[in-house]
This record gives sequence, C-alpha cells and structure tokens, in this order.
Amino acid sequence: MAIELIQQSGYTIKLPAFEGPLDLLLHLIRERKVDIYDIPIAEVTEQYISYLSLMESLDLNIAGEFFVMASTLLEIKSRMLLPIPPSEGDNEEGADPRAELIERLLEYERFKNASESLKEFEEERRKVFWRIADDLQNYDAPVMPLNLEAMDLLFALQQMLADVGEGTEEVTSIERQKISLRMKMRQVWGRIKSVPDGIGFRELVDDPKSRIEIVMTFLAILELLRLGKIKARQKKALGEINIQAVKEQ
Amino acid sequence: MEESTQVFSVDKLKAAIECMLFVTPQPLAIKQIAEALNLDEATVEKALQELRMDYAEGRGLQILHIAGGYQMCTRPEFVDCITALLKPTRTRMSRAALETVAIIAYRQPITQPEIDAIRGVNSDGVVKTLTERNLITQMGRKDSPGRPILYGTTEEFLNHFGLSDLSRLPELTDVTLPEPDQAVLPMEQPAEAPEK
Amino acid sequence: MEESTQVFSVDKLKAAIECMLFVTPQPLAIKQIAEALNLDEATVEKALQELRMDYAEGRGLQILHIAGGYQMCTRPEFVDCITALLKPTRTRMSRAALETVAIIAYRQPITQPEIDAIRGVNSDGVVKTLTERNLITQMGRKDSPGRPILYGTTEEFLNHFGLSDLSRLPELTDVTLPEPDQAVLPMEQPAEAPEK
Repeated sequence: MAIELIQQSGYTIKLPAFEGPLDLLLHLIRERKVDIYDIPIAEVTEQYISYLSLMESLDLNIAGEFFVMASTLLEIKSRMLLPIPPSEGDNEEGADPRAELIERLLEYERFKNASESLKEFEEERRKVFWRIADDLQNYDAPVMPLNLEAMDLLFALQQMLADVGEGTEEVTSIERQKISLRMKMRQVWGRIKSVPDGIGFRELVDDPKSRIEIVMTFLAILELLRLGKIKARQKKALGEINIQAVKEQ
Repeated sequence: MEESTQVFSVDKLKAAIECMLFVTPQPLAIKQIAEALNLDEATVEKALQELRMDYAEGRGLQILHIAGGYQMCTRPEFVDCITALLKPTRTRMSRAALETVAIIAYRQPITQPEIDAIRGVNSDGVVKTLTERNLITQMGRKDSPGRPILYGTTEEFLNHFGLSDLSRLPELTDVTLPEPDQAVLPMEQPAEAPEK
Repeated sequence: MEESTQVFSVDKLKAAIECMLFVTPQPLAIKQIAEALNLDEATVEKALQELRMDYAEGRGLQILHIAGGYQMCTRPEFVDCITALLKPTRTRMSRAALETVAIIAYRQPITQPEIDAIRGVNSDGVVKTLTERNLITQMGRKDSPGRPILYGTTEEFLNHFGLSDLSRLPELTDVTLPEPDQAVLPMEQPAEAPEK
C-alpha cells in the first residue's frame, strides 16, 4: 500500500503509507539499521518531522496521533540534552528517557510481524475453495404436514409408470372418459379411510394397469393432500410412501 | 487461462475436474470445463468419465449427469445422515407448490387460469413463488382472450428433481390430464365422502 | 443410542462422513458428526482420519483441520482452474485490519483502548469492520473504569486464516536486531498493491 503523489514537476513519488506514528518511526529506525536500544533520537526526530511536513505540504490527511508522537519525540530529545542528574541510588527517573518509547516500538513490531505471518496464512487459505451452502431455503408457506418431497412423489409415480410398461398402454379416448378425477378421489379416499394404519402408495395403484389410472390416482392423492384429508409419510428416503387418513377431531 | 496449456497428466486433469465439480453448485457442462482448462472437450470428457468411475463405488459422493452437465452430489442412501446433521434447515416444497409444479411439468406450456381450474384454487402466490425460485418460467403468452402468460419448467426444475431432461418425466402427453375445464372443482367440501 | 444404532461398517461410515463434510460449508466438528450419526466420537474420529488418508494423495480435494473441525476443500495447486471457472472475488484484509486482528488474537480478551495503545492510532473503524465481518466478537466487559468492552477472535477468524485452533498462531517474536534487508523501504510497489 502506498500513497501515490504527482508533484507539479511531473514526478511521481510513491510514499509508503504508514499505519500510524509507531509504524513510521519503526520504519525510520529500521531503515537506518541502527540499534533500536540506542536510537539517535535527534536524527530520527528530525526525519520524522520532515516526513510530517512533507505530508502536510501535500495536503495529505494526517491523523492527530502523528503530531502527538512528534511532540513526544521532541520532549525526549530535550530530556536527552539535559545533564544526567547525579545518580542517587537506582533512581528510575535517571533511566533512559527513550526507554518507554523503545518498549512501545518493540511491542508494536511484534504484532506487525505477526500480522505479516497472518497475511501469509490468508494468502494460502485464499488458494483453497470450499462449497457454498446449498440453497435449502423454504419454498413457500411451511404448512405442509407432508414428510416427503415432491421429488419422492414424482419418483414414485415414475416408478409406477415404468412398471406398467410401454406395451400395456391402452390409452384411448374411451378410456379417458371413464375416469374422472372426482371419481378417482372418491375411490382413493374410500380405500384409504378403510385402513386405519394407512396404505402404501403402490398398493393404491395395485390393480389399475393403465397409465391414466396411475396418473389419476396420483392426482387424486395430491388433491386429497391439498384438502388435508390425508397425509403422506415415508420411513426412509425413496422408500414406500404411506398414506393415511387424517383423523377428524 | 492462457498459459495453462500446460500438459495435464490424466490424473492431474481428473483432480482438476474434481475441484471444479466440487466448487460449482450447478451442473457443469463439459464445454465449460474444457474452456476453463483450455483443453478440447474429448480429453475432458474422457477424464471426467474416468473420474465418475472412481466415484462409482463405495463412496458417499457421486457425479450425476444432470440438466446437460455433471454435478457432484451426495448419494441418496445417506440422506438420513445429512438430514440429521442439517436438521431443520432442509426444507420441502409446500403442498401447494408441489401440486402446481407437477401440473406445470406435465402440461406445459400452461396458463395460470388453467392451473387454477385443475387445482380448484387460485394459484397466484404459488406461481409467483415458483417463478422466484426459478422452478418455472414464463414461456410467452397464449393466443386467447386476455393473452394470459404461459408457464413452463426450468433447468432448475430438472435439477431439483434430479432429472437429466424433461423426457425423463413420466410420459403424460398422450395420457392427458383432465382438461382444465372438465376437471371440475374436485369435491367442494361436503359433497363427497370425506365429510368434515 | 436409539434406533439408529444401525451398525455402520467402517466403509459406510467413511462414506457418510464424506457426505456430511461435502454438504457443510463450515468446518464440521467430530462432535457434530458423532451426534448426527448417534455414534461415539472415537469411532467417528478414527473413520475420519482414514478418510483423510484416502484424500491425502493424488486428489483434487482435501480435508483440512480448521477452526476445531474438518472441512472439505480444494487443493491449493488447483487455484488457477477454479479461478478460470468461477472468477471468484475474495477480499484481502487491509494492513490495519491485519495488525488489529493480530493484536486481538494474541492478547485476547483485550479492550479497544489497549489496542489503540499498542498500534499508536485509534482503531474505532477497524474494530467495527472486524466485528461486522465476524472475525472478532465482544467477550464481555473489563472490570475497570468505564467498563470497556473486551474483544476476542471468533471461529471465523480461525477459518479465515486456516488455523485449526489458536495454539497454531505463530509465536510472537522479538526482533531486536536491525534487519539488514527487510528494512528496505517498500517504496517500489510491494506485493500488497492490488488490495485497495
């Protein structure tokens, strides 16, 4: 990440963007390859401040923290100029005025390094893909007392039709008129009601052998389901569908 | 992928296809894979078939040929494990949606008034929901008074029901469902046996 | 164990686990699998490890140990195939976000003022974004003046960085010696440039 600047002269300068004053300061120190425990404070302060004024002159937004750090640096610098007071024992006041800053810089640097490791982890993880969640959202009002999916009914129907086979098909217009949905529903309802424990879907289409009968039975079941007269359940996937009359209260 | 004219070994190619099937939630056509890998379709097809063989037995997953493409999915016999895992999230079509989509599948293209006539209730909401879910789609308008919209099923429908194409639906064209108008309102409540 | 004490053969169990890993987008814990299958964790663990072995070689997919669970994903070497197919957009974290989340990860639970002190800047915005992205979460309040909120990392954090648990974070190291080369100004467009 860098800030790109175009100066009037036409030069393009890239300034590294710093996450904060510690980041900038650490950069200035590390760039000079000096011992962090013995920072040439005057020099570093000067550089820090000139960097800030460069940013200012370029109208960059500078966070307030950068200026706070500048004054901290100036304060340390002036304290360094004072003669070291005669040491009275192990007076902490006599300690290096840079000590606290160094601590902060080191602490910050630890996490800066850690964040670079995390960045590598992120890169590795980005090369790997997993599945997005399947779309399992609801289709519509969840009123269905049904334990099975349309798929199951359709498969059952398909199975049934396959069993009947192409050859035995005797579809005629006469046949068509013989069965009405209404009739079929009455018939199916009668059979279902007569068996309190419910009846298998296959059993319901046991005797009729034509496709139209099966389809009509299927539609009749759908219709009865819709009216809430019956319920359908399935013990296991793709298993037999059991149809039962809904008990009237 | 230009530079990827890297020569793939068959095993590498199979692994690449495995990846691609894995990450794609829809069925993936050979053509799409071939284009992405910059390989010819025959090569991809061959590797894909080998991969399908690897998945043919003793696995929890399978590679299905669906809606003109290939899709990696779980095997049906493990539905209970998955349901137990996902518990309430797995949802089902409502009864109304189920009826309606079945009618549309068998009689497409069909108008909503025709659907209503078969179902005996207004299907406004359901048709809208099915359209939103992309299970059905508008297929033009009927040349009749009011020019009502005609509906048909989509690829997503095939996908949802695990059908490779519409011909896999039970053949109903010649069987004829009851014509909308003669299908009559099935049992207005008390008329028939199922007394309330 | 109730009725589902169906005795699974090891192969069947492996296949079932394969299914479950496949359908779950998040890492799946052994416990979750064991509960769904009504089996004890040791049995599941054993089968899962065998399954991982099956996936250890020559495949396009792998089973990673991440965020306390297992996740089926593609192998990194096929990233190009997938990119060619899906053109996925995946965001990288900004440096500020990385720094902040690193501090939180190592020092959790930690308050925002404490984070600010380490970074030397205000972290309001970053903390908010990290919370929204569910990488960090509130873990109560500190018993100090103002009772500031304590933050910690989430499972999503582990997931994002591909860590199985927090102990896998790299050790924090002190860099006290001036580092000759690394210290060079990243003035010339560094690798991170494409972020933006």
